[in-house]
Order: sequence, then C-alpha cells, then structure tokens
Amino acid sequence: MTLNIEDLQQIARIEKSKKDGFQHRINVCLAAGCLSCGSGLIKEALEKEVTRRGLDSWCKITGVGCLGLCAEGPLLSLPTSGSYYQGVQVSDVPEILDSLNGSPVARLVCPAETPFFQRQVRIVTENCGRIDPERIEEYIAEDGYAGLYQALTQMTPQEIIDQVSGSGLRGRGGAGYPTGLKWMSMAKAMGSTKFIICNGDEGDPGAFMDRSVLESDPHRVIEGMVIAGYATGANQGFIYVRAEYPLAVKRLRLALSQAERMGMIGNNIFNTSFHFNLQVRLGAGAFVCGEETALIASIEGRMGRPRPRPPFPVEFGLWDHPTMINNVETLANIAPIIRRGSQWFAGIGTEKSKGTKVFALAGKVVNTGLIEIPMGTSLRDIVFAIGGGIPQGGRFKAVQTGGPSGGCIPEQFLDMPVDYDSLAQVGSIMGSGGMIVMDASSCMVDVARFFMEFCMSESCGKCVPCRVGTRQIYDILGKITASRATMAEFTMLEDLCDLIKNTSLCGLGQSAPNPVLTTLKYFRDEYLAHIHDRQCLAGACKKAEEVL
Amino acid sequence: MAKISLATIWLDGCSGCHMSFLDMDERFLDLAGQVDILFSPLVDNKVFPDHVDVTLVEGAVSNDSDKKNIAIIRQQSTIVVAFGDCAITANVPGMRNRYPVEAVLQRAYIENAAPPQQRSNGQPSKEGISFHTVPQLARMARPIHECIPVDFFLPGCPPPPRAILYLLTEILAGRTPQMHGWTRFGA
Amino acid sequence: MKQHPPKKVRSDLNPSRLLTFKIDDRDVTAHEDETILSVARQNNIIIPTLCHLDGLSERGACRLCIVEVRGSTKLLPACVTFPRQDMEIITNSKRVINYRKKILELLFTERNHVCSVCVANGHCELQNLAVELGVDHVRYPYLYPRHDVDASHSRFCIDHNRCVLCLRCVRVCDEIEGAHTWDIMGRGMTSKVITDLNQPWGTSETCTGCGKCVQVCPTGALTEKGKSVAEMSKRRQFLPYLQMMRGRQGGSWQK
Amino acid sequence: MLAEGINPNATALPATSPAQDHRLRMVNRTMQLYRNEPHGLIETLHTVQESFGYLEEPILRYVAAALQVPLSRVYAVATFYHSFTLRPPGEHTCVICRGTACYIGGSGQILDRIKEKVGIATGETTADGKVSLLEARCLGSCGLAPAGVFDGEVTGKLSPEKVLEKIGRWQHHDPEH
Amino acid sequence: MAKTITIEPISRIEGHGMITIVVEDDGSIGDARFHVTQFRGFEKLCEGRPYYEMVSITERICGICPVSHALASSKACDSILGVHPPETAVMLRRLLNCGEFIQSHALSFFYLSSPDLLLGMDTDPEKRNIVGVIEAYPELARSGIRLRKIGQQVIELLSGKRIHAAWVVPGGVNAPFTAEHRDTIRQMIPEALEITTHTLTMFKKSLENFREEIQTFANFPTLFMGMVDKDGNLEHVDGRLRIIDAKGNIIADTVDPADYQQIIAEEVEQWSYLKFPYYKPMGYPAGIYRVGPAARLNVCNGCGTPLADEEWAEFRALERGPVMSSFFNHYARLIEILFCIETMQKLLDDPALLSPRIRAYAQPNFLEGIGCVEAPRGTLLHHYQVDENGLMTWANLIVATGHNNLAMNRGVLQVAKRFITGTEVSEGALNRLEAVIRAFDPCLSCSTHALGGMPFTISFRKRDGTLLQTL
Repeated sequence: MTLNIEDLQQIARIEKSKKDGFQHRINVCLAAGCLSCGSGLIKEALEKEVTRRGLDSWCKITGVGCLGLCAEGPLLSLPTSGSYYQGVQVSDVPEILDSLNGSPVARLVCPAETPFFQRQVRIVTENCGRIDPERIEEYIAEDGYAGLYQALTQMTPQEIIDQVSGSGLRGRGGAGYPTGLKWMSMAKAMGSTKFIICNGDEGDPGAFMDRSVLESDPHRVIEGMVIAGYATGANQGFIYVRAEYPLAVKRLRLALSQAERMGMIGNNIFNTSFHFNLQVRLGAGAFVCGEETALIASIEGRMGRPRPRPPFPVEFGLWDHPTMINNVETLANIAPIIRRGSQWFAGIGTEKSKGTKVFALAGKVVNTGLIEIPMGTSLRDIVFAIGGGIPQGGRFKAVQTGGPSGGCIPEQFLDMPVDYDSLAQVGSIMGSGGMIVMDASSCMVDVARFFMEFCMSESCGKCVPCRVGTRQIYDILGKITASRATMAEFTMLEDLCDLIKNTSLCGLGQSAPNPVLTTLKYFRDEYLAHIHDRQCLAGACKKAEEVL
Repeated sequence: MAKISLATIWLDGCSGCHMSFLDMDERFLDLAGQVDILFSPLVDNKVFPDHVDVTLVEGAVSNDSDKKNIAIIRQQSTIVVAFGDCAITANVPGMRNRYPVEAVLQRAYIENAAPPQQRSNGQPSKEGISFHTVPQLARMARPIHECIPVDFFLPGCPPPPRAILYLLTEILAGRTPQMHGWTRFGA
Repeated sequence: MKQHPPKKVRSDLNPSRLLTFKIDDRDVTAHEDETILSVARQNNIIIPTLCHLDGLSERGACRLCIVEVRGSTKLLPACVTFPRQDMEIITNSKRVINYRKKILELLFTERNHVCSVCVANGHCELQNLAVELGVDHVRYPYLYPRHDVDASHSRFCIDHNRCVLCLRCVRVCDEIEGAHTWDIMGRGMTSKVITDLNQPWGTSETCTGCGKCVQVCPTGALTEKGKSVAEMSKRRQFLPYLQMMRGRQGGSWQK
Repeated sequence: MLAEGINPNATALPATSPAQDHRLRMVNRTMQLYRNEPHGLIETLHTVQESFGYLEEPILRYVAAALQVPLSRVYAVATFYHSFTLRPPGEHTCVICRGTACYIGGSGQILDRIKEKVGIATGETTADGKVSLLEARCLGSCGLAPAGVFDGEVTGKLSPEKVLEKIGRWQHHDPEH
Repeated sequence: MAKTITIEPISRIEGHGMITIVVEDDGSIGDARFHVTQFRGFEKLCEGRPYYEMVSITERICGICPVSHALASSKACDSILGVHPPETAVMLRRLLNCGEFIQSHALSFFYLSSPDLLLGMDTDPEKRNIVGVIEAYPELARSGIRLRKIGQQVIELLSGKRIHAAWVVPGGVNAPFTAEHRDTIRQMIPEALEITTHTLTMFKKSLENFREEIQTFANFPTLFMGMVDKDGNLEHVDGRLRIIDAKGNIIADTVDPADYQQIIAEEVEQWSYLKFPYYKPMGYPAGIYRVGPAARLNVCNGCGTPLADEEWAEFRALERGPVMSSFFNHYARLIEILFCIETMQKLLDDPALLSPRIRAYAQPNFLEGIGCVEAPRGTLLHHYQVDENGLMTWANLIVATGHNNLAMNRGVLQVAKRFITGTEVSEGALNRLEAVIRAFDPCLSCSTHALGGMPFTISFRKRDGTLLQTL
C-alpha cells in the first residue's frame, strides 16, 4: 500500500478526534526506567479499574515513552490537566481515578513548574511521553512522516542536504562532525549500492538517550533514515541497536513493520520512484562497535574490530560499498528540520553548536533522568537548576561528560556553556550525552580507574597501545588508589596516556586516556595525596597491605 | 685514569653473568689494576661498602632479603648496572611468576621430597611448608629496575664479555656507555 | 572490507597516477596505490614493522610503523597509508622513535617472552626489533600472565606465551592456504589465537598441516616441534609467490 | 564448499527431543531470515542463546556449517561479544550494573560483598549451580542507581544487604538445604 | 643462654648461603648449620614447557656448570625420545664436558680457593681474593686464568658460546665439529698440561702447611657416591653409579641412574632451601654421603689415562681407605683436570669426531626420562615426566651440592667445634668456616634451582632461634 498526503492527513485527523473524544487521558511511562519500578503493573491496574468502573469511553489509558524524570518513577502524566504524578503505586490507582474531575492527588503530584520541565526545549524528545510508541497513528497525528512526504515529493536530494547543512546540525554521537558535510560526501560517493546505518550502539555507561528515543518515539528515527537515504542515494538501511535494550528492539521492530505496512519503507514510497529497505541489527555487548568501522564489521557478522581509516566508510563501508553512519539522535533531528526549515533549527543553540542536546543526567544529583536543552546552556543550569543540585546538601565536585572517552569537568567551569567546542576546550567531549554528577564523596582517581577498567575490558585488542597500555594504566591507578604507588609510576601514568592517545588505531583508543588526563589536570592534588601522604582525600579508597 | 671502586652482587640468578665477567680472561688482569673490587662473590667482604662507584647487579629480586639489599645497593652506589637478563627482565627465574609461590614450594619440598613415612623428623606436613631463618620468597621474581632506579642495562644471558668490558672501560674513561648494538635480550 | 583500495590494474588505458613527495627529506616518486611503507622500503628507508608481512593483507595494528607527516600532529601507520602529492613524511623523528620503543616495551610486558630459552632466540622479529630500536630494558611492569602451550599437533606447537597477536597466522591460513583454521578469540588482553572451536590444534578438522602459519610467525609462538632453543628460523620466500600464483586479494580473512 | 567434516548434514547434533527440535527450528528460522549468509551470524547466535540458554558446541558447529563461516570465526565472534556465553548459566542469574552512575552509587561494593559472602566473581556460578553472577555495562537505568537484574527483573536502588538477601533466598530455597 | 653466630654472606662460593652457629651457655658449640638462602623453583617453572626447551632452561640453573645441566638434561630427553645419540654426538658431548671440567675446576681452584691456599687462612680479608693473588703471585694467577680460559674456549669452539650455549640438544648436538676447531683445541693442550702438572706439584708440596685444615675439613667417615664406567674407572658422562662405605667397601654398584630413587631419597629441613638427599637404605640422616672430585676418585678403580692414573695412585695412597677429608677435593680437582686433558687428547685423535651424523630425531616415545652426569661438583640428576605431547608435567633435580648438604653441615659443625670458643670468633676461624664450605665448592646457584647468593653471614642465635648478633 502506498499513501499520499491525503491519507496521511486522514489518519492524523481520525487519531486526533479519537483522542479528543476522551474526557481524560492518563499517560503511563513505559520506558525501561519506570518499567523497572513497576509502571507496567500500574497501567494494567488503571485499565482494569477504568473498565470496572465502566469509564472506558471517558478515560483513556496510554502507555507512553520516557517522561524524563526517571529518579521519581513510576511516572504518570495527565495531559488534560497538565499535571504529573511521581512514585505512583498500584494502591494509588483508585484515588487517581477519583480525583480526575477534582483537584489532583496532592501527595503524588510532581511539580511541573520546576526548571526541570520548564527549562527544557524538546525537539528530539517532543513526542516522548506524549504518544504511544507502539502505534504509528499517534506518531502521524503529531505530524509524523510529514517531513518525509515533503522531502520525497517536493525536494531534490540536494535541497535536503542544503537544509541539513543550513541547520548547522552536528553529529550527536560524540565527535560533532557536521551532518550536512557527511551527507554531501555520501551523496557524491560512487556506487550504485549505498547503505545508511543508524548507530544505536549506545555503549557509554551512564548514557541512555538513544534508548529512550528508540523506546519512546521509534518512528522519528525511521523517518530520519528514509530521508537520509533519499538525500544520499542509499536504498538500504540498518539500525544497529544494543541487545541490552530489549524494549527498544521490540518497539523498533514493531515500528518497522507498521511503517512497512503503511508504505513509509519499501518500494515507491509516497508514490515516488524512491525505495528504501530497513533492517534492525542487534549488537552483542561490545562498546567498540560504536566506532564506525567496528560497527560495520559487526553488521557483517564479524568481530567488531576497527580498521584504520582512511578509507572512510563513505567510500568503503559495508561490504565495500559507500556507507553513512548517523547517530540515533542525529537522525531524530532530521524530520523536524525538514518540516520546519533549517532557519528554525539554526535559531536554537550557539553559533557553532545548533539545536538542542539530550542528556542523561545521573549520579549525585537530585533530578536524575533525561533532559533536552538548547546547546549553550551552562553546566550550572543543568546541574543546579534543572538537576536540582546535589542531594543531601552534598558539595559539587565534578561532572563527567562523554562517557569513557570524555572527561571530568571541575567546579571552576560550571558557568561554561555546554557545546562541542567549549567541552573540547576543557579536555572533555560532548559524547553521546551521558552526564554524571559527582560530589565530594567521589575520589577522582577511583573514577578514573573505573573508566580505565571500562576501556581496558572494552578494548578490542587489535592495536598494541590500547590493548596493553590500558591495562598498564589500570594497574597503576589501582596502585595509586591503594596508596602503594611511587612518583615514578605517576610519571609513567602520564607517559602512557600520551602514548595511547597518539598511537592507538581508532578513536576509542585515542580517547581512552581522557578520563585520566582530565582528572590529572583538574584533580592532580588527589593523585598526589594518594602517593605522598598515602591517603584518599575523598575518603573513598582503601589502603592495601604491602605485598611481598 | 682514576681508579674506580666496583662491587658485583648476585641476587636471583645463575652466576652466569659473573662467569661472563671472568670470561674477560687476561683482560681481567688489566682491569684489576684499574678497579678496586670492594664487594663481590669473588672477595671476602661481608658488608656492602658505604660507597661504591659502580655496582653490577646480577639476578632478579625474588625474596625479602633481595629487596632489602637492592635498596642498600642503590643508596650506596653511584652507578647501578642491571647486569644480564635476570636483572633486566627476571628471565628464567621469572618463569615461576606464572605460578603461586605456594605451588612452587609445594613441588620442590613436598611432592619431590621423601614421603613422610620415610622421614625421621616428619617435619614438613602435607599441609604446607614454612621456612624460617632463610629469606621469605616474594610472590614474584622481578627485574631490579622495578624496585630501584637503574643507570645502565646490560642485557644478555649472559652479556658477552666484550660488552661488559666496554661498559666498564667507558665508565672508567668518564664517558656514558652507549650500549646499543653491544648486546641484546637472550644473547 | 578491504584494508585499502583494491589495486587497480595498470594499463595504458588506466594509468595510475604518479606522485612525488618526500620521505625524510628525500624526494621520492611512487604510484598512488603504493603504501608509504613500500615506497620507503624501495628507497632503503627503514621503518620497523611487526604485523606487516609482504604477501599478506595489511592490518595496521602493531603501530610500530607509525610515521609523522609534516604539518600534522597525527601519526599514521605507514603500512596502510597512501601518499599524497607533496606530502612530507618523517619516519625517524625523536617523537616517533620514542613511541615505537614504548609500544614495543608494552608488547614485551604483555606475555612471557623469555628470549634466552626461546626456540626462536636469534631468529625472532620481536627480539630484533628490540635491538633495532635500542630497547635494552622494559620500563613498564611485566604482567606475567599464565598462558598454555598447545603441543597437540603432531608436527607443530603453539606457545601462547610468545604470541604478539600480529595475526599473521590467521591471515596466511585464510588468504594463502584457504583453510581459515586460525582466528582470534576474546578481546583486549584476553585475546588469543585459536584453531577451530578453541580446541587443541591436533584435533582441528580444518588444519591441513601445511605449516605456513609457523613460517610467518614473527616470534617463537608458532614453531616446529623438536626444534631446540635458538634453532627455529623461519622460511618465508614462498609467500609472495603463492600470493601471486593463487591470485587472491589480500584482506579476505576479514570476511 | 566446506569440508566434508563440517557439512551441515553430516554434523551430528545431540539426540534431539521434540523440545530441542523446537529450539533448533528457531535457530533455522533466523538463519533463513538472513538467507544462510555469513552476516547473519550474530543474529543467529542471539537466537541460539535465547533458545538454548548458552552457546553449545554442537550448535556452533551446526551454525558454522549452515552459514558457511569457518569454525574458528564462529568461536571468535562468540567470544568477542560479551552478550554470548559458552557456559550454561545457573538456575538464577543476578546481573549487577556497573554503569557510571551505579558505580558512583556503590555497585562496586555490592560486587565485593557478593564475592566475599557468596564466593563467586563476575561470570561465575555457585558450586551448587544455583546462582550466576554477571555484570552489565549499563542497564540504562541510571536514575535508579545502583541497579541490577534478578532473573530478568530490573531492580533499582540496591544495597549489598538487599542483594545478599535475594541471593540467599535463591540458594536456600532448595529443600535439600 | 645459648647464642647463635651467623655468617652471611659466605663469599667466594658459587652462590648464596649463610652459616648459623648455636653457642651454648658454657661457650661450647651446640650446633652449626649451613643455610641455602635462595630458591628459584625450577621444578615448577618448567611445568608446561616442551621437553626440548629443558636443556636451555636447566642450563640457567648454573652459569658455572651449564654444560653439566645441558648434558644431564639432554640425556633425560634422549630417554624420553627413546634414542641413542650417534657415536659422534656422544664423543662431542664428552669433549664438551672436558672443557667444562677444566674451566670449572680452574675457577674453583684458582679464583676461589687459591687465596686461602696461597695467602693463608689468616691473611687480611681485604687481600684474601683473586686480586690479592694477582698481586702476590702474578704468574700463578695468570696461569690459572689461562687454564680456565682454555676450558671456556673448548666450550666456545664446540658450541659457539661459552655460557648457556644451545648446542647440546635432545638426540645429540646440533652442529658438527670442524677440523679447524679441532686443531685449535689441539694447540691448547700442551699449555694446559703444563699448567696443571706444575700446579699439582706445587699443591702437593704445600700440603704440609694445611695439616690442621686437613684434619678438620669435614674429615669424618661417610659414604661416597660417584659414576664409574664399565671397567670401574673414573667416568663423567655415561656411566653407572657406585657407592662405597667409609672403609672403601662397595655397597652399591652398577646402579643405573634411572633407578636412582632406589638408593636416594630427599629430606627437607625448614631452615634451608637446599634439600638433604641421603642413602635410602640407611635412612636419614645416617645415610650421609659425599659426591664430588674426591668422592669420584674414592669410588673408582682408576682413571684410565696414564698421567691421571699416576696421580690417582698417589692420591689414594694418602689414606688406607677412602680419602676422608674434604680438603683433598682441591687435590682431586687438579687430578681431574689432568684426566680431562688426556681424555680430550684421545677424543681429538679420533677421526669419527668430525662426522656429520650428530643427531637422532624422534618424537617423544616415553613419558619419563632420567639423565645423570658427573658435574664438576658431583653427581647431577635430572628426572622429567612429560605428557603425550611432550610438555613437561613434572621434574625433579638433584644437584651435586644437594648430595653434599648433610656433609657440609657436619663439616661446618666440625670446624666450629675446633676453631670457635664462645662468641669471640677470630677472622681466621670465620674464614675457615667458609673455607670448609668452599672445599666442597658448593655450587649454590645449582642448589638454588633450589639455592643462590647473597653470600654468607654468620649469626649468633639462641637455642630458640632468636638472633643475638650477626657478623
């Protein structure tokens, strides 16, 4: 079946009127965070109770994607009244239904006027928590696939690329390469077979933006991919998702079959000559597969070991064909850019970093969860205004961005705007958007050791500096945290970081020392205290007995 | 050329490097005129001298007494030379590092000793053996530069005499030996 | 995935471009599809290598052949990097040499390379590299992992203690012999070359017993049985010949 | 063409019960989905693991032959990725998240205590085969740090005591104990 | 209150050792012990290695007698393979062994013991070393150095390297001998003979001066063990074991070294890393026996070479039965050097020496192998077990110094009782304590497969072991 614009509008109309037919709607967050607190049971209980009371046509219970404030789950939202409930238990269900016509249940109300909700600007997550990710109709009702329609029927590939370039969108996977440029070189690449890959191998510990997007609004990513395919001349796409995200995989697969049924993917999409196929591929637990060439290897069914670049994947990629890899969040930005124009997008953010960025805020911060903010928001705003500060009156120490390839940013840079270039300046990276707040109880050497342990066990083992060097660094950090290290070893630590950074094969190896380098830069005294005074300033490390 | 004082010592090694030192043959006679051998398995001093210009250390550091001694050597020597592969890489003694110390002792002193019923003293029991009076074995045999800073490295198993002679001659002449090309690991 | 663009067939109709550039301040000329390493070797400029072997696909993994390009801080592996017109390559800067030494030292710490009692003593590329690069001791602590020796094959023996994970064996087995008996299991420091389903070599169903893996191994990891210490020298003349005769494209082991 | 010895038809599988047939059917279906091409290997291994609980050697041989992938390559892939396991898991599995937020929140201490009290480290199963301990890189439940998965059920805000109690119950549920 | 004296390090020995002496309240000597202080664990560290690496691994037990270890090891490997090395290989190995005996005995005599013998036990310890000898007796020192060099050169010409060569292999040797090298060695023989006979004459003359040492240097009855050939003559490489008692009666003969476990067992004392082998039928510690140069000359019927035989007869005439004092080991060493030079000469004259058939090839055919040779310091046993792939599963090594361990301890006690009263130890007494150890020429690096070298301290200890004082 192939749709045209009228069909699309028709679906949207029906869907909206259906929604409007209900007096009340209750959205239950069914993203992984809330699900693990039992939100599935709450949804069930609500549905049962509504049926029992015979209110099926009056109140609609919808399972939706991530509402953001994961720490306070399970979360409900009541779009009709605009209020949120947090920490809901099954026993609260009757009371919630009772109060629908009156004032909300006070003890469950989650204050929505807080900066946490107010300061966010939602583009990527605009539908998160608002629509049922398992129904394509709800996506269409929110202008879904309108961008694709517009692109296929009214724009040339070049015009699309111009729009993307003009928007200033940069890759959200971490490095921040301008997306328009990437698309351009892909469009120019020679070859009749080309591939688009959506990189959903979100491996950074502490990052779960991609998971939330895929769980909450999978169609947005699909739409972005089809547009990308059209713009660059690719007819086959792969979405590479971590197997650790079973819910995301399930919803994505469901979304794919729905989109296929409606003709958003397949042959002659929207009655044009364009055809595009899409498959989901599972990762299997290898951080290194986030690296482009390793990811390609993994899709080919091999071990995910990076290979030297050049040649770049846009020339020699999947099965030697030109291949373009975009991050989930990057692709989720495409449809709105097409729909609303590059100027709109370019109006958000800073001069060199446009648009918004989704962050997974976690660690020692009151409001942990998913946030989307304009580029250029200061760290202080993120941690203290949006995040609500440090719990139990703790003292802020540092914020870690960019996962194992990123770095720890100390207090003195709290007023720094968060954008690609400012983060790079202080030695960290944007990364995919994990943001871990640490308070005075965290020992920075121990944190560095934690990341090094990660890098060591995630090293693919192909090149020597990364394979052996990370192990040597890890051992030294272990000795430092155990207060057994010497200055000679400390010097060796710095030397090894430099070696790995400059000689590793892939970007992952090259950035592996970053957590050590930034902590060395900003928290050197903590290292030295372990060595000279044999003590941990944060009181987190245990001294080890001298072994013969 | 001023006379220099020399010490040689061996820790956990086979003495092959010392033998290679003697393999300088008659050149040893010339050398004997230019250096004072203050401490060595070849001479009778019991105490490491307060100050030595050059100390050649053969062997790996593999027990608590080695650890103590190597620190004294470093403190009281101007130049410390890691003499041979055992001192530099732990070499063959380091091959035991793959096994826990207990297993190594177990093999030699329990499995490979007369069965207890044939013993008169019945001492070491099957449960284990614990040595006293003698130094305690470290968990691993280690190269000396993992314990102390080392000035020159003379690899080889053993290092060839000409390399030893070159090193000492350069030091005697007040120059910095450039060991590149004179010897190698496992030579 | 190819390691590098496939070699074009040179003919009058499809001439490959000639480039001029500099290596260590010497003007050199090369075809655009020749790696920096091969151009350097043609000009008697020595760049140390370990995972590279003429006749096998390139891997770019050991990082010993890194070189500097004037005007860039990035270091490039000479074995998989192709020159550009007017590029200025430096193969022997202090910086590069220092890095090479450290990488080699890391390799020495990774496993148990006891040169003195190794069957390849005196014929070992790792040992030679130490001489070439002036590594007379290893600054990093030795890790002393416990690895096994697999002597189950009737004629050959693999000692994982001496393996440097260059994967020449894997490549020659796949690309030249066509058996793909070898591959590499695990990742990071736990990587290990294996035969078939990580079973004793002697029980491998796919091994043809050709022994090419033994001949290409740079160290004493893969050896002929019964060769005593320092007796194991390797023969490799057959490699480029076989590659030519079998007409296979390098890089197929990755598939 | 692959060697005779690893021809799919010649590869002996363990005597199959109907239940195993079903599990094999799942594997075959996945392979067919990828037209028995080598690039279906990872997906196939996922199915094997789902159906059999772990990657059994005979199945690996079977898959290698069917997808025309060398045996060593199959093993390499199976050991490269952390999701795959070659050993049968315990009756119950406890996964502790080692994501950054969980680490900051104390998951390291939880693991230490399990090692100390239950005597198993990550990747190991108790001697009685009851409990396997695993680590996850990040469950993506950072808001609930420290988090873990107990027999498939994600639980947040863990403490060493809570975890030990849970494991203790698993271990001693057996009437024999 | 009993006190203990510790001597550490013991110097001018090959390795690491320490002496402790327990002094009773009345000033008499209660006990004296010789401790071997280092341990290297060869029996474990070779586990998992292929059998054909054992020759080189065990060579690293000792830098002085690597050849003996190479020979014992290769013989053990020969029997794992189940092969007889070709005749030429057997001869070449024997030639190599001669080189080693010459260099090792020369080292022991000239470098380590001559300071005592020439300068006297009571001279200034600062001077009492090879450098002192060089100054006082430059000609003798030079000839000692020359003699050791000749031995080392023989080894080098055969195997390509003086120390830790990898020429001896399971099944034979790995490179044939050349006529050129043969001739070079031939040219060295006259000088070697000259030095040896000259030194022997001189040594015999000086015996008068050491009456007291001869009396006390482990001068007590024990068993003796050594290897003899099929005629009962002195043998170093391929022979059978013979044990005699203190009266000279043969109590075990033509024992195949492969059956060593029937005659030898090892005991462990927890104050020394060196085990205590003993003659099994007599039990521990009654089965005390000695090995080494004097023991070999005691057990054999003769040397089988003319010059050495003459000297042997003279040596045996020292006493009615076996020569008891270990001091005479110095003497025996010189006789053995003579024997080796003569043996070399005989071998070099045999044209078969240049044959290219030098190695037997085989896969491991047996899972166990035992190799035995006479090392300069005494009988050396290598006992290996391998798995069916030829990887080592188990090893036991009994080195010369180990055999002598009981005797050395008793010798130390004997000297202590004679030369020490109270805790006042004179320099000379101290040195004699070491010299008795030196007379055995203990190869402590060998023993530190089980032993090694921060040479000697003497410590005074109470009976309960608490340290009183260390010298």
